Amino acid sequence: MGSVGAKEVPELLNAEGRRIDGRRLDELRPISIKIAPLTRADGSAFVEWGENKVMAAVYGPREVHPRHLMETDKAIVQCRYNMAAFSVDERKRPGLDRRSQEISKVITEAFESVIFTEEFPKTSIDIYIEVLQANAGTRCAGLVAASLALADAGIPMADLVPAVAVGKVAGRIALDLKKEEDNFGEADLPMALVPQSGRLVLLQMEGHLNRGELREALDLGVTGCREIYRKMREALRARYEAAGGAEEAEAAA
Amino acid sequence: MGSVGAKEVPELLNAEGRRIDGRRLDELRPISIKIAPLTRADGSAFVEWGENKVMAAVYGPREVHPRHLMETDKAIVQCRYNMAAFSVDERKRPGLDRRSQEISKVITEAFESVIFTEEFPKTSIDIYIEVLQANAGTRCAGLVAASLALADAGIPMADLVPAVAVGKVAGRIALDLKKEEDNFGEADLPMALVPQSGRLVLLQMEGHLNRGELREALDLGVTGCREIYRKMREALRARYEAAGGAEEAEAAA
Amino acid sequence: MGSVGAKEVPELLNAEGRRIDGRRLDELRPISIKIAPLTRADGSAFVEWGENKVMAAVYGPREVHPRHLMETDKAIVQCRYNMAAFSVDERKRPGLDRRSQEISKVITEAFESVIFTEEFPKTSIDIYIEVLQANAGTRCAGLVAASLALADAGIPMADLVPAVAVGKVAGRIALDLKKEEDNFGEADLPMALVPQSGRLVLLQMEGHLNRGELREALDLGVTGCREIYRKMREALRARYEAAGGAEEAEAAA
Amino acid sequence: MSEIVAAEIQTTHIVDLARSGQRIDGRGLDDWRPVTVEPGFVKSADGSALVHVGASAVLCGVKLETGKPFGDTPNAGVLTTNAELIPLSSPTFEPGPPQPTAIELSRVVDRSIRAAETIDLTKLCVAPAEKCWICYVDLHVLDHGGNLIDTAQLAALAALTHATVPAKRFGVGEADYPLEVAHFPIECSFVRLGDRIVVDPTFEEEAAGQGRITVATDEVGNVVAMQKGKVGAFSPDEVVETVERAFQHGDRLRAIARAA
Amino acid sequence: MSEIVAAEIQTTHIVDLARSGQRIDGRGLDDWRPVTVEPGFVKSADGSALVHVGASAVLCGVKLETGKPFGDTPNAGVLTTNAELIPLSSPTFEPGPPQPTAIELSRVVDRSIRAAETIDLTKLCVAPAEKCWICYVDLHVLDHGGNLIDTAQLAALAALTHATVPAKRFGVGEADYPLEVAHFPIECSFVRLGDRIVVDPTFEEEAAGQGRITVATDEVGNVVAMQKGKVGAFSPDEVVETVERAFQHGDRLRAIARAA
Amino acid sequence: MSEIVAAEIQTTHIVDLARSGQRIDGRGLDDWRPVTVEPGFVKSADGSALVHVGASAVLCGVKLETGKPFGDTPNAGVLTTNAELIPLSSPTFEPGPPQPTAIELSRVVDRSIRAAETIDLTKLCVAPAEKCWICYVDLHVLDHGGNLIDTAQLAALAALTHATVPAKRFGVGEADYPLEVAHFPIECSFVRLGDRIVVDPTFEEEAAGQGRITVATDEVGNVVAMQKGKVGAFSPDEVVETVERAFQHGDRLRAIARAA
Repeated sequence: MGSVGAKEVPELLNAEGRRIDGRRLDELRPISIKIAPLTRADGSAFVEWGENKVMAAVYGPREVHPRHLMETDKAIVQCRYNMAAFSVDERKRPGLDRRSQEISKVITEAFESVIFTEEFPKTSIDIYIEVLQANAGTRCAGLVAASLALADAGIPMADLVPAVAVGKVAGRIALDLKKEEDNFGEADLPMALVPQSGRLVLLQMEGHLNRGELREALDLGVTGCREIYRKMREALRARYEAAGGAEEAEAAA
Repeated sequence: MGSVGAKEVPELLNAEGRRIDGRRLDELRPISIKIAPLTRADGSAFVEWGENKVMAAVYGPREVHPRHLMETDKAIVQCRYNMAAFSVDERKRPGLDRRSQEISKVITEAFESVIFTEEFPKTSIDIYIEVLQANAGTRCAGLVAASLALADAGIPMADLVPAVAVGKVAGRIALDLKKEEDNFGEADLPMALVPQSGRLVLLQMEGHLNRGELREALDLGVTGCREIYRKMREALRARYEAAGGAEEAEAAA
Repeated sequence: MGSVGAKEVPELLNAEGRRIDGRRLDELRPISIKIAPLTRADGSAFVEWGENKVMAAVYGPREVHPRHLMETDKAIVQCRYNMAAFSVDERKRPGLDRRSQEISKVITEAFESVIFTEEFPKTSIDIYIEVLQANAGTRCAGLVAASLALADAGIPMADLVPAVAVGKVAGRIALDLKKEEDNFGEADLPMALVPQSGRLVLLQMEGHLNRGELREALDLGVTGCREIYRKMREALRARYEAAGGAEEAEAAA
Repeated sequence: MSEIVAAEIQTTHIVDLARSGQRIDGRGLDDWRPVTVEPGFVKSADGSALVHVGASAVLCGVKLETGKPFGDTPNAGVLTTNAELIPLSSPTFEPGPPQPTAIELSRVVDRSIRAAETIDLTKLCVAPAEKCWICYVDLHVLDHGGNLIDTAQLAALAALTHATVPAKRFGVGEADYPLEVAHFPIECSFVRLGDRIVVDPTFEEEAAGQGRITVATDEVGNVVAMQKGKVGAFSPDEVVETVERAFQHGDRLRAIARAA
Repeated sequence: MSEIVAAEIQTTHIVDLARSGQRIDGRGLDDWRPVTVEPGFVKSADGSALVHVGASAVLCGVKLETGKPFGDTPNAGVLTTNAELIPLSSPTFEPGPPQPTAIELSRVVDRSIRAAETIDLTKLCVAPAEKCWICYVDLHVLDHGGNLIDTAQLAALAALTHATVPAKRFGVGEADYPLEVAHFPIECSFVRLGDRIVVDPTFEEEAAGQGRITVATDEVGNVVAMQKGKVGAFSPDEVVETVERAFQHGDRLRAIARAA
Repeated sequence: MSEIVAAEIQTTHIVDLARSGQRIDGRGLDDWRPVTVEPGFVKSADGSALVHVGASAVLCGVKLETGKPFGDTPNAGVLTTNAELIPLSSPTFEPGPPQPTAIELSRVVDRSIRAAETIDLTKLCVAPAEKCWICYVDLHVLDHGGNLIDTAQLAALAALTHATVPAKRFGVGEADYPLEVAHFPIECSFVRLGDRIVVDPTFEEEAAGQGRITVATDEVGNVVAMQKGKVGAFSPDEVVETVERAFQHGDRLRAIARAA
């Protein structure tokens, strides 16, 4: 937002109300989900969302490492959000920078708000999110992937956690910003919803929104989250039907 | 090898088949060995090999540090290969770089292959190699020094571990490269031998060797290791005879 | 001292024997002390000394962290002297540099020499010194603040530990150097005294002093320390009278 | 009594109080603790402020140095915010590299300053692509009595508001001049205690809280930054409620920061 | 049953199988698992490839940037290889700085690429002693099912083979052009199981193995790199045997990497 | 017998001996152990010396490189001293970043060299504000038999005294030439054992000591550096006594260092 001294601003919204990639203001980018792409993790998911590619894996409940972080009355949740060096235009030095550490923290807290941690005292539930290709909205894509990986790992949770960013583009509130919109937009507001309670477990915002725009952004985000929630459940259902089908086929053989 | 854009190549092999320092292709640089030069270590050795000066010390079997590395059924072996800041032409920043960490790993694995670690469960055998002056072949000189320090410390091993590098110089396979030969040579192949079994516990290679050259290099290296093995045993014998003589003298006094 | 290539030397001592800020050679800069300015620490003190501003806090006796530092027969003392990034003219990168680590070490050892550590085995007494504004003599100001914070925390000690630096300015031994005097002076000798025993628990020196000057510097420093000692006891007395008064007032209410 | 049990009892007590509109220190649910701002506390800084909010104390020092602009913003200076949770300020802080809490603190403060365009960074450019001012905002937490984010943000704003550009010292001008501050964002944090949402939480209230939300507002009616933190959740209606309350507190605190 | 005992039983089983020419996944001793190569997997990289070898998966991304040549090689560009054993890919990997295993992985892959003169670094020089291309080869291990070295090396070779030099983006040319690849080294790893030496070991076979040996061969009959790893030993005759087998596997894998 | 008890018994024994003017190795209270200095031990350094003091051994290597002067000293070169307490030299040293003991060692040695103006740094200036010599003094402790400070300082002084400026190699002159050494400071350390103060303590005496004091003197009658270390205290009279003794030992050791 408002990058100082940045290049000429492209036309982000045309006369027909279409965005730079042809979407309407309330339209999501295409999302495709693959459950359990990895063999070693206890649960995993791969999400392609627009031009984002994000892999998530879950290990646990397992022994806490380092030991002194152990809690006697519940599991601890440790999420690590990391970007591959080649996931962005300018190569990123490997390792967690401050942005990644902050995102890791807010995602950890989002999941701690829904996982039934008290069922697994003295253990750790470790969530790893790897951004392989980035194009705005990676923390939301990471939350979605991690949420599915948790489900795949069989970790008991209050609900899945869909997430999406809402922003302000050419003066209008828009759903699910892509990179150019994020760079030249006027606000960015990523959020994650617990659909059953209707409450937000992640919420960040940067830019300029007046009271009315903020209300509009929250509402649009909730709607977007509910649409993503449907896609998430569909992907899990397809996975378990396929798995179930395979098992039936095996049983019949 | 083949350093890109490097300076003019010196004549590495003359018409009489002599190398830059007058050696034949199958000739080692001079080696001198001092057993137990250090007072604090449980075992130590100092090796001058051509223009290399390498000190090695062994501590252990002793308590494992950090604790979580402890193994209940055997001793762990931890080797740290380090170069002094002033050991090379261009001052090296203190601390282990990636090269030193890799060498530490392969030397550790070489010694784990010969030390009877199962005799000392829950302990650590710590090997420290310090390169004080470097002139090609330091990992082999370090292995030889460490092997002697282990013997001096009384650590039970299947055998001593002689080591040497073979290379390709001016198109010919040559034993024990010195710096100029290493810089402008066409291949480098350091190895460490267990003389009694005839097997290699360390082997690395970089450069270009065809099948025949590789076989020749392995054979020349084994021969070189056996010569070094003789020098190592000689040095230990001299040390214990001197020590024994001293003890007898004390006993007689 | 003798900064190589440094700018023109100001007149550090005038014809009347007055220093750059008007002080006599044996005169201290103004000192003001505030006991217990912090709420979370077990003890704290804030010292303004000339243009130095130093905050100290004490926690403990408390659990040792990290655990492996614990000693079974006494408390350990851990002092951390740190400079705020903005405390000096040229911004200092946050974190302990080598100078701060050395000062932390000598201050730790000074306090270990007076705290009755054997009364609190298996615990840690943690002393934190933060230099907020620096103008020569911060380690001494830090010692004074920390000593008062220890008293405020009720840690049993043999004595308070006043401290001051003596230096050599324009060829004369002078008490309590300020920045310009330290930069252009010929010697700097910080010290900390245990008034009851008359012994020094901190002593460092850098510069040029002959035998006679050294003796003179030690004597002047001891005199300075005794003056600071009076101010320290006064501040503590005022604090406890105020606290006592407040308590009496409360009791009467 | 184990620490866990003791913490649970305190949490229950704090939440019960909130249900009846009360707080452990006697404040109302929408009351701030006393706020004091001392600008110019540190002479070695180009701008500074010591801010107390109740038992919390944060010292902010601003330093300006010349340096090179970033490649992608050749016409702008650089603003960088750093927070240290030094172990002096709380029994729970440890020495070492910045932990996630310190990183979040510095980033959330930085976000409000940056998003509100508090400083027009193009005015910190000296020679495009060659030389610019680098403005360091260093937050030194001295006493952690809760709500460090707002305390630190207020200190940062006050320190910037009273800062001087050391043009003479760095040889890029005849005289030093005041740093120009274009906007005055104020951060305001809340925690959930049961069904109630309280402003300016103490250390104990933060520990008992089920979710924290921070809202930064500027002086012309914009929300410029938000951050939900800690374990817990807020409904969109609750978010809107905190925004309204943040606007009101913002006006009052802004006056304190600017007047100081 | 303790972990140590369980591991011993599995080791015995794997070694017994090998003695009779069999492996736990049904392969022959000299068979590779299925290999797939997906070049261009990551659009943000200048070259990339996702390689699966059985249950192992490594994603390699190549990025090129302009920079300054090293002082001792003023006429050459820079190639740098980095591997991250991110904890996503195996329960045994931990967050933090690269451990010896990750360092060995990156160095052994790098050695094969470098020694084979895969890229002629002098062609990456833009202006001698002034400007050159720096080619970053980043290896991101996604799934650790054994034999990471060969999987990663194949990913690196495929990513380089399909990489583009972003000359236009960096203003050193009119148009981007393909990175020139001069040689095609292939690494091939073996572990000893008792008296047998098996190729392309799984995770379990690596754990059971008594020594690993990796041989990199090029397309014109040279061995360009070798590395003996792990506890264990090989006779010179066994080394020569693995070299012969590596040449044969190399030809087949090279075709897969180049065709993809 | 616990380690603590064993250490206490040894301490008592050492202190009792000192009371009667004796030491565990038979020396008098003011005697040094045998000192040997081998200059030129390392050919890859521009200056070096291996120094033994009893069972202690420190190797110092000096390297000179060209670089840029510091902004505040444009007419001077740079001297930097670094000590590594590598775990080879003592069972009590661990791998990792320099610990306070190593930092104190390097700083105390550096202070004596610097304060005595051993090297006239202005003579290391090549072109003001542009180019100067950076002189690295690296201390490599090989065997820790006590009194490392004095052993290391002697090694540093001897290495500097025998160092060469590699002007030819760095293209700033026709020929290499000896580094000019202007002063010859010598550090001399003492520990308190009960009421007695002994010079050149062994490892065991340091452990038993109640305070250490180090005094650096130059060849023209100045004290140039002091450092009180470890838990313990000294009266001003005791300090003056150690200074006198340090002057005497200094003269003898200086001759050894220069002659070697």
